[in-house]
Formats: sequence, C-alpha cells, structure tokens
Amino acid sequence: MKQPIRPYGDRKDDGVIQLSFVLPVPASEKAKEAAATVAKKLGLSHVLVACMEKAGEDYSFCVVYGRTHMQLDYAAIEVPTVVHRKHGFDELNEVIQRDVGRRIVVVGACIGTDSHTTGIDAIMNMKGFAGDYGLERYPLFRAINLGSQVEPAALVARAKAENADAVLVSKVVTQRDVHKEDARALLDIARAEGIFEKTLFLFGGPRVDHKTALELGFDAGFGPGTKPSDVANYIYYRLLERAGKAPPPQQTAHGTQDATVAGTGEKLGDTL
Amino acid sequence: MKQPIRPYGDRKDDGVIQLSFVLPVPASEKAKEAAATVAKKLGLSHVLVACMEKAGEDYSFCVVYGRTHMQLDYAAIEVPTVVHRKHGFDELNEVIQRDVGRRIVVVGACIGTDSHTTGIDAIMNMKGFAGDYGLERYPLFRAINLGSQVEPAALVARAKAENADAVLVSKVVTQRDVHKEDARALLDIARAEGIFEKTLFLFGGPRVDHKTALELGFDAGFGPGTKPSDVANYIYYRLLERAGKAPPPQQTAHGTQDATVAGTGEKLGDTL
Amino acid sequence: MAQLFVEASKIARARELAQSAAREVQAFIDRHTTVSIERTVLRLLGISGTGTRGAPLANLMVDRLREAKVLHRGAAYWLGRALRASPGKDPLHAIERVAAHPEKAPPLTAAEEVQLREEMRAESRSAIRELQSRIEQREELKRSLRVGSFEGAPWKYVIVATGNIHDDVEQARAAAQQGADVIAVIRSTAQSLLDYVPDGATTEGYGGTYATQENFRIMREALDAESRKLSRYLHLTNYSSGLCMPEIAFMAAYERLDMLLNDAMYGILFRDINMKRTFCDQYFSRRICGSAKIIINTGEDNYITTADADEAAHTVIASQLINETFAHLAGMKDEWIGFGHSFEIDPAREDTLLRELAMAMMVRELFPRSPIKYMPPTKHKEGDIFFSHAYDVMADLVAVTTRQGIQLLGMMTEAMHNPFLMDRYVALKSAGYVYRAARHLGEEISFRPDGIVARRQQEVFDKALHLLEEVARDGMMAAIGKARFGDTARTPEGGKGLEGVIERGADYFNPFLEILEGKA
Amino acid sequence: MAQLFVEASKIARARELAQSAAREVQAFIDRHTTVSIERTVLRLLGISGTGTRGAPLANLMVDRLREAKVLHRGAAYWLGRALRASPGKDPLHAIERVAAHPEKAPPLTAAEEVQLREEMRAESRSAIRELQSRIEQREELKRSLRVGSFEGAPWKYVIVATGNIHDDVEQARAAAQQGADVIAVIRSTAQSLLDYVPDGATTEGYGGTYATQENFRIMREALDAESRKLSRYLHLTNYSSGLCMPEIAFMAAYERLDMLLNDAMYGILFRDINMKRTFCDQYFSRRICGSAKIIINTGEDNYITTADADEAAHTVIASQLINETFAHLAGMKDEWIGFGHSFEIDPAREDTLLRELAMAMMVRELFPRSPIKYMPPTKHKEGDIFFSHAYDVMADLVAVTTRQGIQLLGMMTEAMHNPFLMDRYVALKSAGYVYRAARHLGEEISFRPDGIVARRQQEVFDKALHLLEEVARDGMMAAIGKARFGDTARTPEGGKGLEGVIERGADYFNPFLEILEGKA
Ligand code: B12
Ligand code: B12
Ligand SMILES: Cc1ncc(COP(=O)(O)O)c(C=O)c1O
Ligand SMILES: Cc1ncc(COP(=O)(O)O)c(C=O)c1O
Repeated sequence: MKQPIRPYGDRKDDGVIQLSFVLPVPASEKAKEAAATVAKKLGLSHVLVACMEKAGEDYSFCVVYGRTHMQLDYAAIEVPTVVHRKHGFDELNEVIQRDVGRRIVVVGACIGTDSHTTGIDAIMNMKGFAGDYGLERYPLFRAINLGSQVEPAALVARAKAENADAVLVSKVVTQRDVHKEDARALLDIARAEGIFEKTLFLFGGPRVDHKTALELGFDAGFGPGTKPSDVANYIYYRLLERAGKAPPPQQTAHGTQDATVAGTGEKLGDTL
Repeated sequence: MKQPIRPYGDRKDDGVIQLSFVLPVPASEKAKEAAATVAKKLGLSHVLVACMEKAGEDYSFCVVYGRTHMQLDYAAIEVPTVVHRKHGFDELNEVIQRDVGRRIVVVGACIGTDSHTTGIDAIMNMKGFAGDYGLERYPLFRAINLGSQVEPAALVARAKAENADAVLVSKVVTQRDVHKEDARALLDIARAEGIFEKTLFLFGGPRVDHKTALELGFDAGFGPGTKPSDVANYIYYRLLERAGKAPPPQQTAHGTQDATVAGTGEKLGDTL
Repeated sequence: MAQLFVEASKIARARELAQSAAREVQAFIDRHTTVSIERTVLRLLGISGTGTRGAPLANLMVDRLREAKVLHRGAAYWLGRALRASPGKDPLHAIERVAAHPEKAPPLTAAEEVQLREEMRAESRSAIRELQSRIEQREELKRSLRVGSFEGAPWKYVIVATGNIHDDVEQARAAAQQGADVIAVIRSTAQSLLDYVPDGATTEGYGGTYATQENFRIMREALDAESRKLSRYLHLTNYSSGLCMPEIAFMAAYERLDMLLNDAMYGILFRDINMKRTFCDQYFSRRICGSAKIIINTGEDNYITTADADEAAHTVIASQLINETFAHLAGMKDEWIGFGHSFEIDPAREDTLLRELAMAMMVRELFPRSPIKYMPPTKHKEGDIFFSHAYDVMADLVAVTTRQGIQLLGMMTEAMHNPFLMDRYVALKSAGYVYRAARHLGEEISFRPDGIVARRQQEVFDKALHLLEEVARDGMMAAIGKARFGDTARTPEGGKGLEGVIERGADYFNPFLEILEGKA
Repeated sequence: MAQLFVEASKIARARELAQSAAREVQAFIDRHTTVSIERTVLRLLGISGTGTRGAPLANLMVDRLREAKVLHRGAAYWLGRALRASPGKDPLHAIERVAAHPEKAPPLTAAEEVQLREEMRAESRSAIRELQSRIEQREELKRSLRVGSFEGAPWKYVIVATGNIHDDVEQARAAAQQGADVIAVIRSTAQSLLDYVPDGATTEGYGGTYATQENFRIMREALDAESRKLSRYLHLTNYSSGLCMPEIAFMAAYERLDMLLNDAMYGILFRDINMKRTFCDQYFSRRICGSAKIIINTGEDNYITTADADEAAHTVIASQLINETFAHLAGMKDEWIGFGHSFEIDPAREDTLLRELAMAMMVRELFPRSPIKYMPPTKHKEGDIFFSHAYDVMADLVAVTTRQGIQLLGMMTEAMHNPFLMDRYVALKSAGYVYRAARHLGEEISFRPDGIVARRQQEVFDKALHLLEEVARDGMMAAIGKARFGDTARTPEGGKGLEGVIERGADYFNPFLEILEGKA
C-alpha cells in the first residue's frame, strides 16, 4: 500500500521546507530575487525570502521558506535492518566459546593521515562507549588497536601476521572523500596480500554507513552511535555464517548514503 | 553578458545548500532515508542527512545538506528600482509648495481585523521611523491615520470625504493570504465609490512588495524598512506625473514576490 | 536569586498610588454591569447552545433584555421571572416573552421577589459547586503528576495557532512530547472584537483558532491523555480578553483550563475596546478566575512591542501594580496573578542582557508569590532564523536564572509566521538545554549594589512611581487618554462595546457576584 | 570580573612543581638539537627555496650533515665552513662538498674558528634585525588601527580551511568584513607529520591548507589590505606544531603572523611525535615566538576532546602550568602566552554553564597577564545545527563574561564539515550580539564563595596539584607514559622523528640561540 508523505510545516501536506545558502553576489534586492529564483528552480512555490543579508562584500546570506509539491511514497523506502538476536556480554562470550571455540582476533586502526582515534577506541578499548564494553574487555576477543595515522599497508601486514578474523578500519576526516580513497587503498593491499577473502573487513566512522561500505567492498559499515556490542555480535554471526553454522544475518542498518558537501573543482551540470 | 552563479558553501560553484523540514513519520532509519530522498527529489546530490530526530512521536525533524546543480544567470535577474532623486524633508516641502501648490491629503489605516498599527504609524505619525519624520510632520502633507481594524468601506468613505490624494493601506497578518483578500476588497469598494481612478493607492506591510501590490491593482507596494520619506517622495512624484509635470518615476523596488508559507487545504501537484 | 535594589518605602508608596487609582475605577465598576457579564451569568445558569444563525442563546437573551432596557436589574432576575412566568417553556422564548413587554409583566410581591432571588441563588450555588468539582478534578490530576522540568524551572509555554483545532491538537501533542508544559491556543485575529463567543469545533481561523467551549474541551481532553502518558501535567491556556472576557473565563473554568491571558487594560489599548466596558468585564472575569484557581497572565509585554522596551520599561511596572490592585479588588490571591513582561530591548544596543536581567529580577521580586509570565523577544526578531534563535537563547537564560514562573518560548521564525512544528521543536530543545545548563546559576551569583543592574532597576522604578503619581492624581482614564501605556491613547467614550455597558439598577441582581464577592 | 577561589599557597606550590618537572626536561633540551632546529638556523641565515623534487634546500643540507654525522656542531658552523671552503659556490653544493668528507676538511686555526663564528654571529644579528624590523611593521600597523570589537572583548577567531589558499583568502576577507579579529588557516591533516615545510602557494589540502611561507605571505597581504579598509587590525595565525615547529615559527615571524598554535606536548599526545623531538623543537620555536612577539596558543583544549571534559578538567590546569614553565624557560613573557582551554562539558548534564564558568574564571585568573584562548564546544556537537548554535551561544557568553582574550567561535556545523562561509557568518553575527548584550556582565556579578562554582574550582585545582606532584616526582616522560594527559600514553623512544634528535657536541654552535638566549 502506498503511503504518500510530504514535509509538514503547519499542516498536513503543506510541503514546507526551510533553506539557507550563500550566494556569491553582494547583498541587494537583486540578490534577494536571485535567492527566490534558486528556491523556485528547486521546484518550490510560495517562496518567501526571509532574510538576505550581507555576509561580506561579495556574498549574501539567505534564508528562504517555500513549499515543495513533491510527494514521497514512504512505504516504498527500504532500509535494511539487522534481524538476528543480539547477545549480551556474557552470553556472547559463551556462544563464541561454544560455536567458534577460540578467541576471535581483530586488528583495528584509524588509517591514513587521520588521527581521530576516539571512534576506533570506542569500539576496541576496554572502556568502550556509552556504557557498553569495548572488544578488549571480551575474554573471547583478542583486540589489537594500532591507533592513529596507520598506513593501510601496515594494518594489512599486522592483520596477516596475527591471522586476524576481522580488520576494523576507522576514518573520520572525509573532506573531498579522502575516507573512501584510503579505504579503497586498504582493500587493494589486502587483495594483493591474499587476506581479502578470508578476513572480515569492517569500516566505521561518522560519515560511514552500511551501504557506502558495501559499495567500497567492505563486509559492513558502521556509523555514528555504533556500540562495541553491535560490532562483536556482527563479527560472531559472520564467522558462524562462514563456517556454515547459521543463517546469514541480514544486512545491518546504518542510515543513508554518505556524502561530503565540501567544494571540489569538478564540473557540475549547469541546468535543472 | 551571462553571469552564471550557484550557491557557495566552501568553494565557488559547489552549490551547497542547507535544508530543514519535518516529516510526518516517527523518527527512524527509514525516516532518515526519506529525508535524503526529499533532498534528492529536489535535485540535490551529495546529500548528507545531518540530523533526523524525534520531534514528537509521529514526527521527525531533519537537517540536510546537499548540492544543487542548478545554475542561475544573475545577469538576467531584473528588479525594478527607483531612479528619481529623493528630496530631503525641507526640500520636499518646498517643491510640493512650488509644484502642487497645496497640502497633499493622505488617509491611512490598518484594515480588516488587523490591529498591527506600528507599520502605518511608522509612516504617518509625527515620530516616523528610524529617525525619519512621519508624514504628519510635513507641513505640506495633511495625514489622517485611522489606526487599526478599519473596515475597507470606512477607509474609502473617509478618503472620499477628505478628497484624499492618496490612500495608505497596511496589512501585517498574512496567514492564508488574508492581506491580499482585504486589499482586493478595498479596491473593489474604491472602484464602486468612484475614487479608484483619481486617487493613489499605496499598499504596505512586512510581506508586501511592489510587484504584489501592482498585481493586486495598487499603484505601489512598500515592504519592510520603508521610510516615511520614501513614501512622501513617491506620492509627490506621482502627483506631478498625473499633472503631466515630470517624467514618470520608475517603479519602486521592494524585493521579491511575497508569499505566505502557512498550510492550506489546497491540492498541490504530486510529482517532481 | 533574583535581587531587588529598590527601597521598600518606594514600593509601598507605589502600591498605595496604584490602589488609589484603581479604587476610583472600581467604584465605577461596582455601579455597572455589561452585556458580557450578564451573558456569563446566564451561561453559569446553564444557558448554552445557539439559536438562529449560530448566535449563542445567552447573546440572544441578553440582547432582548438590553433592547427592552431592563438589563439594569440583571439577567438572572429576568431569567427567574421568565421561567416563573412561562413554566416549562424553553428559556429563550420565555425571556423573549418577558422582554417583549416588560412593563406589562405583573409585579411580584415582596415575598415573591425574595423567593425568586433565593431560588436563583440556590441554583447559582449548585452551579458554582459543579464548577468547583470540575476544577478539583483538574487539580487532582495535576497533583498526581510531575509539573515542569524541575523544581523552580519556568514552565515551557508554547503556542499553537494553525486555525484548525484538530491540527492544533496534533501539534500540541508533539510539543508536549518534546517538553512543553503549557499549551496556548492562540485565537483568530478577529475574535476579540466579536461580541459573542463562537460555538462548536472550528477549523478556520486566521493567525489562530477560535476560542470556543468545544475547542477548549477537545484540547483539554487531548492534553489530559497526553499528561497521563507522559506523567507530566500539561497546562492549557487561552484568552479571557476582548469583548467576551467573563464568558470565556467561565467556559475556560468549566473546561478545566489552567490559565488565561487576562489584563485590565489590554483590550482598551490594543483592541480599542471601550475602557468602561473592559474595566467592568475584567472584574467579573477575574472573580471567576480567582474562584476557579485559574492563573491569569497580564499583558504588559505588549506595551513594549509598540513603545521602546528600554524607554517604556517603567510603564510595565506601573501597569503591573495597577493590574495587581484590580486583581486583588476582584478577590484574586497573588498565587493566581501571573504578571506578564518580556525580553524586548533592541539587541543592537549594549548591555541588553544586564538590562533585561534588571527588569526580570525586579518583576520577580516585586511579586514574590506570583507566577511571573515571561515573554520572549518578538519586536526585533529578524528573518535570519539563526540570529533569532541565538536571541531567544538569551531570553531562556534570563528566564531560568531569575526564576520566572512561566516562559513563553521564543520562536526563531517570529518575524515570519505563526510557529511551525519544527520551530517549536527547536525552541523546546534549546530551552531544555539552557535550563539544565544554568539550573542553579541564579543562586550562585549576586549583582553589585552599585552596578548597571541596580541602577537600572532604581531608574525604572522611579519613573514608574512618577507615572503612578500622575495616574493617581489625574485618574486612570485620563492617563490612558494621554497614551501613558503602550504609546496608545484612548478616550472614555471611544472604542468598541460602550453600548454594552449598563448602569446597575438599585434592584440589580447577580447571584453569582454575590457568591463570588462573598456576600451570599 | 573573573573570580578565583583557590588558595594562593596552593597555586604557588603547583607552580613550583610544574617548574621542577619542566626543568628536568629543559636540561635535556639544553643538551640537544634537532634537524628542525638546524633547518631553522639555515633559513634564518637566508637559505630558502627548494632543490630537486621540491625538497627545501634547508632540508637537503641538514640531511647531508646528519648523514655525515656532523650535525652536533650545528648547521650554522658548517654553513660557515662550507662557504669559506667554496667561496662563490651555491650553498647547497658547498655544504654537500664539506659533508661528503668532513674528516678531510682542513682544520681551522683557533683564530679562524673564532673569526668564522664571529662572522656567522654578525650575519645572525643582521638577520634578527631584519626580522625585528618586519615585526615592527606589523606592530605599527596594529597600533594605527582599532583592535577587537571593544576594550576587553575577546578577539573573534575563526578558521578557514578550504585547502586552497586563494579560497581561504576569499573567505577570510568575508569573515573579516563580518567582524572576525583573527583568521586561522587550518593545516591539511597530513602536514604535522611531514618533516619538511612545503613550498609555494598551494591549492590542495584535506581538512585544511598547507602551511607554507608563500601561503602565509599571501594571506597576510590580503589581511593587511583588509585591515586598512576596515580600520580594524586582523590577526593571522597558523600552527607551529608537528615535526617543523621551529621552522614554521621562523616563517610565521618573517611573514608577520600574530599568533601560532604551539604546545609543549600536543605533538606528542595527538600526533605521536617523539617526545624528545617535540620538547627540543618547542623550545627553539618559542625562543623565536618570544622575540617576534608572537602569541602562542597552547593546546589543552584537545585533552578534553578525547578525555571527559568534566573529569579531566584538572589535566588542563596542570598542563597549562607546565606549558607556562616551558614558555618562561624559553624566555617568553606572559603577554605572549595564550593558554588554551575550552567549553566542552557534555551538555546533557546539569549546571554545565556553572562548571564552564568555574573553569573559564580559573584559567583567566591563574594567568592574569596572558591572553587566554578559549575554544568552543566541538565534541558534543550534533547534526542539529540549531541546537549546536544555541550551545555555541552559551560559550560566547562565558567568553565575554570571563574576559577570555581570544575566542575561537563555535560553528553550528562542527559535527559535519570544515566551516562554510555561511557557518562563519552565523557565528560572527551571534557572537557580536552576545558580546554587546553581556558587555559588562562580568563586572556586575560575583559568585558565592561557598557555591558550585567555587567548589568546582577547588576540586579541580586540588586534582591538578595532585597530578603535578606525581609529574614532579616521576618526571614528565613517565607521566606521559601513564596517559596522564589527553588519555593518551607515549614512550620516550616511541613516535615519529626521534632520528632527528642529536646530542649537541661540546663545540655546538648556534648563533641564533646565543642571541635569543641573550648570550651574545
Ligand atoms: C575530537 C576531535 C579531534 C581531536 C581528535 C582526538 C583523537 N584522539 O581522536 C583532535 C583535536 C586531535 C582533532 C584534530 C583535527 N580534527 Co577533529 N574533530 C574532533 C571532533 C570534535 C569529535 C570527533 C570524535 O571524537 N567523535 C566521537 C567518536 C566516538 O565518534 P565517531 O568517530 O563517529 O565514532 C563512532 C562511530 O562513527 C563508530 N566508528 C568510528 N570508527 C569506527 C571504526 C569501526 C571499525 C567501527 C565498527 C565503528 C567505528 O563508532 C564510534 C562510536 O559510536 C570532531 C567534530 C565532531 N563533533 O564530530 C572534529 C572533526 C572530526 N575534526 C575535523 C578536522 C578537520 C580535524 C583536523 C584535520 C583539523 C586541523 N586541520 O587541524 C585535525 C587533525 C586531525 C587528523 N590528522 O586527523 C573535522 C573533519 C571534517 C571532515 N568531515 O572531513 C571535524 C568534523 C570538525 C570540523 N567540523 O571541522 N579533532
Ligand atoms: C508588535 C506585534 C504585535 C502587537 C501589535 C501592536 C500594534 N499596535 O501594532 C500585538 C502584541 C498587539 C500583536 C498582536 C497579534 N499579533 Co502580532 N506581532 C507583532 C510583531 C512582534 C512586530 C510587528 C511590528 O510592530 N513590526 C514593526 C513595524 C514597524 O514593521 P512593519 O509592520 O513591517 O512596517 C514597516 C513596513 O512594512 C512598512 N509598512 C507597513 N505598513 C505600511 C503601509 C503603507 C501604506 C506603507 C507605505 C508602508 C507600510 O513601513 C513600516 C516601516 O518600515 C510581529 C513579529 C515581528 N517581529 O515581525 C508579530 C506578528 C506580526 N503578529 C502576528 C500575530 C498572528 C498576531 C496575533 C493575531 C496573535 C493572536 N492570535 O493573538 C495578535 C492579534 C493582532 C491583530 N488582531 O491583528 C504574526 C502574524 C503572522 C502572519 N504572518 O500572519 C506575527 C508575524 C508574529 C508571529 N510570528 O506569529 N502583535
Ligand atoms: C492580555 C491579552 N489578551 C489578548 C491577547 C491577544 O490578542 P487578541 O485580542 O487578538 O486575542 C494578548 C496578546 O498577547 C494579550 O496579552
Ligand atoms: C597545539 C596544536 N597544534 C596543532 C593542532 C592541529 O593539528 P595538526 O597537528 O594536524 O596541525 C592543534 C589542534 O587543535 C593544536 O592545538
């Protein structure tokens, strides 16, 4: 069944949205008109330029309200979700003991020139995140956190040396998609080193989601708010699956596709 | 010559804009995906849903960034501007004395159920606005301010009785375009009473602009920031023009077309 | 803690002056009634519903009595007479009959007169008892739930104003779920000038939703349910203002509203309602509010949306003292008088935070037992919603620091439209943060006794005192004539609704007033 | 006025402990030099430009000398020797020649040795004179213009970070026009780990723009022009941090920058740079900053982006006292030491505004003559830009109330991306409002001596004292090994750049150090 929705301002289906942007022209009545034109070109009607102010000699800052006429079929939106049951801390250790029969080895790092370690630390270190213990705390995990600014090659080498079950990759800086570049480089080296097939590759960070991670060739992606226990359970289920012991878990859900908005020199289309 | 522009986020032509809106669905990963879809349907790429939060059980509040690929020819945007020289207070009184030879009579009011008088007061009362004297202060104006909540018929009747040169109409409440309704009603009565042709009709308010006013049948529209002296000069020039004494002044500039964004029950198109 | 740097003797003097000014008006009030008061009496006596073309029965009846020039005896009297004359008839017809030829109505004996009055008094007492029991339900629900975010936090007050009561409910629920403590349903622009209260559920208003008893009921029902769900009591408020002050006070009491905007002068100044009418109406409406434990909110915040907030600050204080006196004269206790004021000084100036703190503390301390209602910036709001939001945050800070009782949350889109759902969301979330972040700030800091804040309070109070001297000397009506409040001048005979003011006869009968005034 | 509730004797004791800890490290510093220090000496002596594959000449020369294991005598000495040995040759070739067979270089007589050193000293003195005259230009321009929004207002500091110096200029100008006082050009992520400074104007960086001398020049030129146009002085800042601390300090001084991020421990903790290397480098870089009147900004704010801001508050204080000692040991005056700290306590907690005020006042008062650099919330920023903006507004309020010297303005999009032009606009406009609104608030209020704020200061200071006891007892290197700062552990031999640390020979020669240390 269809479930058509529109943005809601004051009443159902009024389609109201708020926009703000800067135009690279001096503040003026003409800039205000241009701001209205931008909104109209986005297909908005009932356009109100609430503000058009000088944001420097050559720029104007605009706040615009308008109504979109588009309608969205909410029923048609699909977001994959995990359906397997999540084990608690003790229980997970027990089932790993039972089903895997040994400690699971994971090697993680924040790669490239990125030194934002809080994310990977949240997953791997004892302390964990938001009251949820990190992988180091699990008796049935051997968690090796290489920290920040690790070259992809170094991470792969260590994973190979440790015969790791899973490699945990974190990237936080995303300007001009540098996180994707580094992530791709890592998988290329893993392939070259022959560990790609037999190892799980997990990608995480504030701009990462499951879909992006899959596109890049990872097994899974983990975004903001991920808890260590999510990761621990995920790895357990995938290992089971690889051992042919359980039904494959469904894809995890980590929001919408990532994208950075910072400027690039790339040519964009010039019509709409 | 063309002057193509795009919104400016971090670099020239990156096309970045910020959006916010509410979707009438509970906060969830699915709502987040829907928010991204809204942005994509507006033609944005590099969509980032920065925030998707619970704004009540059945609503989610979303902040989205994305890039529009549309381009605008800034050179093609036209905003009419006043070109006649503006007279100062004393000078204007002098030229009215010289060219009109008598006091100009204006009658003003805030019409309908609207009782926001500060706008019309700013134009008409002694005190004026932002350091600019109001019409009452001009020896060569006779300014009659009827105040708030004046029925259109009452305003027309008084204008007729006073043989007014100009009628000043203010409307501030604009929900569901009530300002336009009241304004149209006023002009209909003026036509019926036979003063429409010989009298100047000025329309003002925070959501009024010249273009809207013209569309409604007024001689001119005045929006936010209007000073009494703008109005005084405008009236003087138009009276001159009507007397065939000076070249017609160009249209005044008062921003982009007005629109209210509040909800209506009206049917909107359902595709984009 | 809010600090007050004004000498106690000056405060006492100011109160005396306000009392003397108000008492003069009260003498007038005590000699008059209005169509609206009489309609309320009829409603209290159970007259509800509408007649032809949707006109409320109470209006139709009172209009007849007024046309017949017999209203000076009181509608309750005539209702009694009519029902006695035409037993079994429906009240409207009965009244119409009496009113058609009042001179022909056979005179009652003194004993009959007494009996009639006693009967009406008895009915009135039972009506009041029913009202009280409804109020008690409201109070009981409130006692069983949490109130406000924490002890001492201002109640977060937000408005809904879609024009459609059902949309209003939807949005009120969403706001409640995000932390709102008070829902105000804003009225349609035109309503305060209507000399009747519309009937039934309504879905079309401009700039707000009609205040009707059915709309009150619908919203209160929704908020009761939501209160229970959230385990936090949700207050409901509306306007007892305009040409129907007392009627709406009654309906609100009956439908268990918690607060009402109700001011002794607002209608005069901002709606050009005749001052005699307003003075009389406010009195009876406050008698009802006092008995129904409804918090009233005065409207001094409005003065500084027309006048300059910094220059006219003293008019706020003077008016509050006058409003206080009027409320006391109507038998209200301090606990139910929510003095209104606001954060409106032009943000382009310097030290505005200090000047706002000075005012907020002064108002807080002048009325220590009253729940101050604090309004956010509106006048200097801009289309730049980000700036507007920052500006509101400062008002939130002042509100929590100075322990204002009720805070209307500022909306970042104030300069554009009635609040959207998302505007309210943004405001509630930020206010929650500010309250939490500054929870004990007020108790931590003190202001220099010789500083900007102290001097500002003294300066404002001195000017207020001066104004009160004038008002006490020349009289309230003259002061209003000189635009002393809200930069707006009004005359005693001008404005709407004067025709509805009637001098009470020697035999004026109003059983409710007797009860409410403690005379029966 | 900022208030301090900590006993003076405790403060004195803490300073002693910090000094004793730092002096131990200083003894190490005084026995060592680094490749970066030596490259800086060469740059001071006029060695600029790049060789093959873009490597800076100074790097090529120092690398040769290090490979030849003769760097312990100092690069200045070898440059003197080389130029004397190959007069007229270009310096790189001359150095390469000496370095190829240093053992074969004919020994100089004692008199020649003395003469060589005297010549190099003379050159150094004239280099320093040139530098000083450039600094004087900067100071003169500043004296001729207005500085900051008003006396006592924090300087509004915003970052530009497009990666492209020309875009940076564009955005810096726009920010300046909207009220920014300080422009910080953020570096590309990778740069602090580069053991050389890139050359020329650059247009491609990630998360920032490369710090190069040419980029400095381009931006300073633009800001000079803009300063004159606006009649308000615009400060420029960058990073003297990472593997090239001293070199960047020199370039910045030469290009008339006003400030530099420069911390005795940041590189160790947050970039995993070897601690010996960092300690030595920070010393020479600060010698330059001190002489060039460059305000340094320490990096304690970073600690509480990894550790919990409330729990780790004492590490900020302890580290500041250590940074202070290091700066003093490098001859810096208090006026040029801009201690860094930040508004980072989790906004979900209660009374965070009070706790932030406690910290801000304590830092302000512990270093009364220093220009405190206050950082905004970053860690708990959310994608909800409206909330994020409200949160920043509170930081603005603390900054102006407690008279922080320099305030980095929070960006509502902190959780998403490097600031866009519009983010900066929004931040500058609101900060302008808050500064104006609360201009004299700090002078008006005082905090209870037994309140939350006072107790919080005492608690934090006691913990800082305790930590300093440990550091003084076990030594700085051991304390860092135990993750006492920023929740990060480092070892003396670990991290990047240890190979660039060289023990000074008995005959070590560094004419600039002699001058800067006042020994020549
Ligand atoms: C703390 C911080 C720092 C600290 C980092 C300290 C440290 N040891 O990590 C310091 C101060 C050193 C720093 C420096 C810089 N930073 Co920084 N920093 C931040 C900040 C404030 C918070 C990041 C954080 O700690 N988040 C908390 C963690 C727990 O969240 P998380 O990373 O998302 O991790 C969670 C999930 O994503 C997931 N996850 C993450 N990784 C992984 C991996 C796996 C395998 C899995 C399963 C899950 C997972 O699980 C975690 C727990 O739920 C952000 C702004 C913000 N509020 O987000 C900027 C921010 C990330 N920094 C930024 C920048 C640009 C820098 C600098 C480059 C600036 C400069 N030029 O100097 C430098 C250099 C850093 C470098 N070389 O990488 C930008 C990045 C812009 C972009 N999108 O590209 C941000 C967004 C700020 C901004 N708006 O400009 N930064
Ligand atoms: C002050 C104010 C009031 C005061 C009005 C006092 C008075 N005597 O005017 C009080 C408190 C009484 C009031 C009440 C209400 N208000 Co009111 N009010 C405002 C407020 C805060 C400021 C308006 C103002 O004074 N602006 C300053 C003047 C000088 O600006 P201006 O009107 O634009 O005038 C300038 C120009 O437009 C032009 N101009 C204007 N008129 C004319 C005419 C001519 C001929 C010319 C040439 C030029 C001209 O020149 C002027 C000078 O430059 C605005 C919010 C805001 N910040 O804008 C809300 C606002 C206008 N109010 C609003 C509402 C809904 C109401 C109420 C209906 C709420 C309610 N249900 O109770 C009531 C009822 C009012 C009624 N019956 O009309 C809404 C309107 C929503 C909409 N777009 O429809 C607003 C936008 C607030 C909001 N966001 O909800 N209000
Ligand atoms: C006391 C009081 N009554 C009424 C109103 C609302 O106006 P209206 O008369 O349109 O209902 C206000 C507005 O704030 C008010 O303060
Ligand atoms: C002292 C100091 N140096 C440097 C930096 C920046 O990091 P990077 O090393 O990437 O230049 C910071 C960050 O805030 C800092 O505080």
